[in-house]
Amino acid sequence: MKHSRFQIPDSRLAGILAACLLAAAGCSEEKGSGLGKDFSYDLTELRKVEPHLIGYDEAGTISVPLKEVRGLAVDAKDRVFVAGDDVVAVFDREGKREAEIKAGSASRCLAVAADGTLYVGMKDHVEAYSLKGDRKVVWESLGEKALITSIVVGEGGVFVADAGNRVVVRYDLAGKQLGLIGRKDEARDIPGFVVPSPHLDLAVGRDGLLWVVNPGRHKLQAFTADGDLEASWGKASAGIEGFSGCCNPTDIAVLPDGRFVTAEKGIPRVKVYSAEGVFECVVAAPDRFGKDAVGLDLAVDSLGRVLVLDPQAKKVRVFVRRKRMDG
Amino acid sequence: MSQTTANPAVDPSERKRSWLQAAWATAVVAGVFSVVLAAAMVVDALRSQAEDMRTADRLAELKVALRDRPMDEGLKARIRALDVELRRSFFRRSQATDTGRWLLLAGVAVFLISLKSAMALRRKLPMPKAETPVPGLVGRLARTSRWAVAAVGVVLALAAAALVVTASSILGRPERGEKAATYPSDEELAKNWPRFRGPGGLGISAYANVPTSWNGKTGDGILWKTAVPLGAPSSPIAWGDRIFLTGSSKKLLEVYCFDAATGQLLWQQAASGIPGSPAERPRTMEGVEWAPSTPATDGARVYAIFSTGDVIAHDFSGTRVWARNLGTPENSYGHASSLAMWRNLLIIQYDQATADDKKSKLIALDAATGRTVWETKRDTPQTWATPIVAKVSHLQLAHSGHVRIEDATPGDQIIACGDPFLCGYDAASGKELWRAECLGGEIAPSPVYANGVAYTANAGSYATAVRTDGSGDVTKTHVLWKAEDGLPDICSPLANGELVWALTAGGLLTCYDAKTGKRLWEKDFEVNCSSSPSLVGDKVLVTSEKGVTFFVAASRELKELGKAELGEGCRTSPAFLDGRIVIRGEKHLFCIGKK
Amino acid sequence: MRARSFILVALLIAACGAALAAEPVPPPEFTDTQHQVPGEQYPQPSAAAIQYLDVAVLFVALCLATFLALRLRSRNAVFALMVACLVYFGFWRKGCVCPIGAIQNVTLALADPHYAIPLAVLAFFALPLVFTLFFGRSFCAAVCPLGAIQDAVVIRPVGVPRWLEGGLRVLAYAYLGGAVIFAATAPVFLICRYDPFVGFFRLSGSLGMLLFGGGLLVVGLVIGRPYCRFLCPYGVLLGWLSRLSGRRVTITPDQCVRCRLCEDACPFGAIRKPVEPPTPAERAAGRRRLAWLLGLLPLLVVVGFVAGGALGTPFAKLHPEVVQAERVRAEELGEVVGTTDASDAFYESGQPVDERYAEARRLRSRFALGGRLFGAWMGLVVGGMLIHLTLRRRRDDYEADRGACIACGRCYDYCPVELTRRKKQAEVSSAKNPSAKQ
Amino acid sequence: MPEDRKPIPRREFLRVGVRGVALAAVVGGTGYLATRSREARYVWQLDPSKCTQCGKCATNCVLKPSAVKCVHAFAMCGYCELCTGYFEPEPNALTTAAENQLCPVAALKRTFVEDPYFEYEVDEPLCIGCGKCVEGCRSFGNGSLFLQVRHDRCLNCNECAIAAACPANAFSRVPATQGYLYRPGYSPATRKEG
Repeated sequence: MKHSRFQIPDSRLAGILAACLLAAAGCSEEKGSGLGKDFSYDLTELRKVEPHLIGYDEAGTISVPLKEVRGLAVDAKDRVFVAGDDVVAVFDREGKREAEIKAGSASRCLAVAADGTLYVGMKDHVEAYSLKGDRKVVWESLGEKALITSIVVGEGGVFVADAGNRVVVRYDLAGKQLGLIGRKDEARDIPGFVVPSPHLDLAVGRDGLLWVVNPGRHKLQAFTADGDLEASWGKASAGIEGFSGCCNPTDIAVLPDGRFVTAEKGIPRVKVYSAEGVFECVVAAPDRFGKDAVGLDLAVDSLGRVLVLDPQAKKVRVFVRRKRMDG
Repeated sequence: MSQTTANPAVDPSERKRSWLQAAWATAVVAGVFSVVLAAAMVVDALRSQAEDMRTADRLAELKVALRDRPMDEGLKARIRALDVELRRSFFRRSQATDTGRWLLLAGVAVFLISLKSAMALRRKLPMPKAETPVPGLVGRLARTSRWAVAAVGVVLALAAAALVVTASSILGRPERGEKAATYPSDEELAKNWPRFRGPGGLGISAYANVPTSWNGKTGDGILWKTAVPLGAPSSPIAWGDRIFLTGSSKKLLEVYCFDAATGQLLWQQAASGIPGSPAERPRTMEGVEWAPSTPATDGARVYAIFSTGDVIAHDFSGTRVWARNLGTPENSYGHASSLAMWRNLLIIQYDQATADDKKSKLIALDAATGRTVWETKRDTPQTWATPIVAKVSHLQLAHSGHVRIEDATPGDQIIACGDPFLCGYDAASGKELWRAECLGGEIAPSPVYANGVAYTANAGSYATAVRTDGSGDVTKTHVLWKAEDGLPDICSPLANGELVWALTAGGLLTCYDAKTGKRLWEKDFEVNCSSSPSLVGDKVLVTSEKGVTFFVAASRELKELGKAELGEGCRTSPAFLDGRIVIRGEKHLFCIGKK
Repeated sequence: MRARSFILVALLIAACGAALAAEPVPPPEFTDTQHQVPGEQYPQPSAAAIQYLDVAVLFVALCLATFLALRLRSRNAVFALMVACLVYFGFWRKGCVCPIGAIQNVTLALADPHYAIPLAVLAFFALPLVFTLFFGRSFCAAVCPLGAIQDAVVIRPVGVPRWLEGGLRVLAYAYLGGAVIFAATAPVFLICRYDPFVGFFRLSGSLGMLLFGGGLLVVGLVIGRPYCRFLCPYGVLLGWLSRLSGRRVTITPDQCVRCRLCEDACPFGAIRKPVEPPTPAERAAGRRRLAWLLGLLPLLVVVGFVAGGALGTPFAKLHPEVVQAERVRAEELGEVVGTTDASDAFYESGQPVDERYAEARRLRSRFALGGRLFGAWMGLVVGGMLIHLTLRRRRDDYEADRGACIACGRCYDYCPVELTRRKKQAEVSSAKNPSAKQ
Repeated sequence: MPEDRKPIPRREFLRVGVRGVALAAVVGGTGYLATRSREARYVWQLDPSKCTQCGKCATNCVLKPSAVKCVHAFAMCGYCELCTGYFEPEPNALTTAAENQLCPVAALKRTFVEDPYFEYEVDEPLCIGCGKCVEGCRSFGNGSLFLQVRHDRCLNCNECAIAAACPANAFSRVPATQGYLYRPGYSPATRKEG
C-alpha cells in the first residue's frame, strides 16, 4: 500500500514530462491533418514537366530594382521596359539600366508605339510619355470599376484591356476613344470576356489581328479592329497541352513567326503554341518560379527571345531557344 | 436508483441493509455498463476511423484511375457509391459517439452516486484505539518529512537533468570545445594530388621523375587504362593508392574510386536523395554536363560538388559521410568551380547570377560534418574559377599587420578570382583581407601563387601580379605589373616564382617574367587546349584537346622538348604522382609510367 | 522537390502577399438574371455578458460556500453546492476559463504589456484569493469544478502518510513555477495544455489528456483530491492566503475535548493532532538544524539559478517558432529528409533563414533566463519547506491545518461537541415554533 | 481560539498585518491590470494570409467537427465555371458528380447563375475545415475561399489547441469586436454593395 502510494505521484510526474516531450515532438514532426489523401490538395504531380518538352534555356535575368513590378514591354530596338511602383524602368537589350521614367501614379502595364511614344496604363486611365520621360497627355478615366491590365499598339490604334469592365477599349494614337471590343453580343456571336481574376492580356498577331485572352473560357480570341470575332482557340486542362485551373492563361505574347507564348498561374508555366494553337514546347517549367508566381507578363524581342516578368523575384527572365530539344 | 419500499414494521438496521444491497447492486450494474460502453466506444472509434481512412485512400486512387479512363461509367458509379458510403459512416459515427458520451457520463454518475451512498450507509462511528504517547514521535515525523521533501526535490532535479540531456539544439550556436579537427600535414599533401591542379592548386608536381614519352595508341608507357562509366570534364585527384573522379549523365551524378596500382574501379557512388536537391537539373553548357568540378580529398574522405549544388562526402570505402545541397546555383553555363581545402575546411567558391543579386559567396564547410563554418559574401557575378590556398609567410604579413599570434600558421590565405576583383581571404575566418581590381569578363582561369605574389590572367582584362600582403583595396598599391598578351580564357596560368605562363584556348603559350611582367617568349601550338598547363621539375606540360602533350623547358627562353600522344581527347588536367601521371581522356582514365 | 520551389519562394521577400494583395476584379454583373452578389455571415462570439454572468455566479457561489461551510456548518449543503458548481462551471461552461488557468493570463498580462487581460478573467483570478484571505479555501470546497469532480469520486479514502504529503507538495510548487515561467516567456499555457479534467467537461479530448485525467480520478477513489493537493498551482496560492485567513473552519465550535473521533475524518489529511512542546534537548537540536538550514537556503537558490540555465534548450522546445527554426536548420544541414508543415510554412513565409535563427536563439536565451528563475524558485521552495518542517509549534487541540484545509466540512459530523451543539440548536428552534413538530 | 493562550495577541496581530499586506497586493495588482484591460474579451482567429492549409484545423480543435470552417467571400469570387475550389484539378466533367468534386464532405454547393457564371456556397454544418478547397481556390483563383474560426462554435479555450499545433503561427487572440481576419485586398465592407 505504502509503496504503491509512493508510485502514483512519480508516475504522474513522469507522465507530465513525457507529455511535454510528446507535445514538443508532436507539433514539429507530423505532417498534415492525418485525415488521409482525400483531404489534402496536391499539385506536385501536375507541376512536373517532362524534361524533353522544355525547348528553352534561361539565358539570363534582368534584376529590376523596384518594390513591385507589374508590366513588361519590349520596343523595336529590343529595349526592355518594366512598369512597377510608380515608374517605368528602361533597360537595353543586354539588361543594362538605361533610364527611369517617372509616372503619375502606380503603373501597371505599358506599350511602346513605333514613333517611340510610351503608353502607360494606370488603374483606370492611360498616360502617354515620350522616351525622354516627359508626360505628353493623360487620357480620360474609364470609371472607378476600371482595372487596366494590358495595352498594345496595332494598325487599328491603341488597344487597352479593362479587366474591371471586362472589355477592350480601342483608341487612336491621340487617345480618342474609337470603340469597345469583346462586349457580350449574341448578334455578332461574341461570348464576352470572363475575367475572374485581374488578368486580361492583349497581343497583336502577325496577321494584324488583335488577340485577347479570355481566361474564364481558357481561350485566346482574335478580333478585328472594329470588333468582329475572327478566330479562337484553347482548351482547359491541367495537362501540359491545355490551360490549367479556373482562368488561364494570364498573359500572352506573339513570336516573330506568329506562334504564341502563354503564361499561366496556379501551375506557373510558360509554353509555346503554334499559330494554329497546337502545343509545341515549354519555355519555363513551374520550378523556375515560386509556388505562388502570378502575373508572369510576357514579351518577345526581335531575336525571338522570350522575356518573362517574375513579379516575386522582381526580375525579367530571358529565355532563348535550345539548340537541341533534348538538351 | 432502484427503490425498496420500506414498511415501518422493519427495524432500521434491516432497512439499512436492504438499502445497502440496492446501492451495491446499482453500483455494480452501472459500473459494468460504463466499462462495457467505454470499451465499445473506443473499439468502434478506432475501427471505423481506420476503415474510413482506407476508403478515403481507395476513393483517391479511383479518382486517379478515372483520369486515365475518363469514359469509364462503371468507375464513376463506384466512386459515387464510395463517396456516399464514406460520408454516411462519417455522420453515423459522429452521432454515435455523441450519444455514447452522454450515456457514459450518466452511467458513471449513477455508479458514483450509488457507490458513495453505499459507503455512507456502511460508515460506522470511528473507534480510535487507545493512544500511547510515543516520545519524540513528532520529531521523527518531521525528520522523515524533510527527507521526503529532499527526495522529491532530487527526483525533480534528476528529471530536469534527463530533459537537459535528451534535448539538444542544432541552431548554430558557436561550437565551443569541439575536439580538435584532424587534417593532413603539408608534407602529406605535397606527396599526393589532393585537388584540382594538385597541392595548393598551383599545377606544380612535387616529383621531377615523371615520364616524358608515352603513346596511348600503341600502349607503351601506359601502366593501365580503365573506362570511366560516365564522362565529365572533371580532373582526377589521387591520395595514396586511391584515385577519385566524378561523372554525370542526365540521370546520375557519380563519384568513382580507382585503385592507383591497377586502375581497377573500386567503388562508384551516386549522389542521390540529397534533401533540397533540385527536382530538375539546372541548365549547363553542352559537353560539360553536371560534373565539371574536380573533387578534393584530405586522405580521410573524398568530397565532390556537382552543378546541382549538391556537395557529398564519402570515406575511402565509399560510404557516404554527409551530403547537402547548397541551393541550386544560378549559373548560365552551370557551376564549374572545383573544391579547395584548407586544413579541415572544404572551401567552395559559389559565385552565381549577377553581382547585384548578391548571391555569390565563398563557403567553408567542416569537412567532417558538412556544417557551414564560415561564409563570406562576394560582390561578383557568376564565375567558373577555383580558389587556391596560399601559405603567406609571417614576414610578409608583418608589414600589413595581419599576424594573429594565436594562429598556428597565420596568414594562410584563400585567393579567389572574381569580376572585377582578385580577393585574398583569411583562411581561418573567411574575412576578406585584400582585393585588387584587375579582372573582367567571364572568369574561368584560376589564380596561382608564388613567393607572396598572386598571379591571375583572363581574356578581356590582363595578366596581373598582385602582392598578397596588402589590406583593403590594393589596386593602387600592391599590383606589381599588368600585361596584355596571350590572355587565357579557360586554362589557368602557371607560376614558379621566376616565370609565369599563360595558355589560351587556341594553344598559344606565353611566358612572362614574374618580376616585371615582361613577355619573354610565346609559342603557338595551334591546337585547342582546355587542360591547364602544369610544371614538372624543369618542364612545362601542355595537353591539347586532341590528347597531345607538349613539353617545354621552364626557362627564360623557349625550348621545346617533344611531345607524347594519349590517343584520346582530353579536356582535363593531369595528376602527377611519384613517377606516374594520371590523366583522364574522353572515355578512359590513363595511368602513365614505367612498368 | 516541393521544398525546392519553396526555398525559391523564401528568397522572394513577402512577394506572395503582394501578389494576393492585387485588388480583385469586381464580381461580374449578372445582366440577364440581375442576380445579387450575396453577403456572407460572420457570427459574432457570444456577448461578453455571459462572462460577467460567470463572474456573478462565481461571486454568489463563493458567498454561499463560505456561508454553508462556516456558518451553517453543513457538509450536505456544501456538497450540494459543489455538485451545482460542477454542473455549471464544469459541464455547462466547459471548465474554461477557471481561476487556475487565470494565473497564466495574469502572468502574461504582467509580462507582455500588449496583452490586455479581459476583466472577467482578472475577476476569476482575484475573487477566490480575496475570499480565501478572509474565510479560508471555501472556493476549493464547493466552487472549483476541478476540485468538485475529484471530490465527487472520493469513495474510500486512505490517508497519505504525513511525511509523504509534505514531500509531494513540492510538485505543486514546481507546477506553479513552470506555468508562470512558460506563460511569461512564450505564451504557452501549460496549465491549460495539461488540464486533466477539461476533457471530461467537454466530453472530448486528446487521448493523453483523457488518460492523465482518468488516472487522476482512479487514484482519487482512494486518495482524496490528488490534483488539488499535489499539483494544483492555484492551490499553492490559496494555501498561503488561507494561512492568513481570519475566519475559517474549526472542527469544534468551542472547546475541543480531545476525543480523537475526528482523527481520520479528513480524506485530505488536513487535521492536525495536538503537539507536545519540545523537550529542551529537542529545542536545542532544532535550533542547530534551523541554523544550518537557513544557511543552506541561499545556497540552494544560487545552485538552482546557475544550473537552471541549462533548461533553456529543453524549455524552448515547447515554443513552436523554435521548433520550426530547429527543423529548418536540420533540413538545411541535410540531417533530416523531407519537410514538415512547420518548415513548409516557413519557406512559404519568405522570411530569411538567418532572421528566424536569430529569433529562435533570442527566444532560447529568454527561456534560459526562465530556466534560471525556475531553478532558483525550486531551490527556494525546497529550502523553505525544509525550514518550515524544522519549526515546531505547540498545539493543544485537534484542528484543521490552516493551509491544507479546504473547508469541505466533513469533519463536523465527527465532533461530539458539534453534534451536541446541533441538538441544542434543534431544540431551541423547535421550542421557538412548536408548529415545526407534528 | 484557545489553542494558543499566551501568544495570541502577537501572532494574531502579525497575521492581521500580513493579511492587510496580502490584500493590498492582490487588490492593487488586480486594479493595476484592470486599468490596462481595455477589451471586454479576446477570441482566437487565424490569419488567412499566413495560413498554409496544412489541414490541422480539422483535427486539432477540441470540437468535432472543428470550430474552424471555410468561409466564402462572394465579393472576391470570380463565379468561375471551372472553380478549382470546387472541382478536382483535372475534373472528369464540370458536373456536381462525386468524382468531380474536390470537397471530401461535399460541403460546397454549386448553383448556376447565368452563362457562364456559377455561385458557390459553403454548407457550414457539413464543412470540417480541412482547407482542401481553400488551397484549390488560392492556387488558381482569387482566394475567395478561406478558413476562419466560427465564433458561434468556438469555445474560446484559454489556450487554443489548434493554435498550439498551427505550423504557420497563424493563430492569435483578437478583440472580440473584430473577430474575423480577411484576405488581403478584401474587407467585408466591399460585400455590402453586393
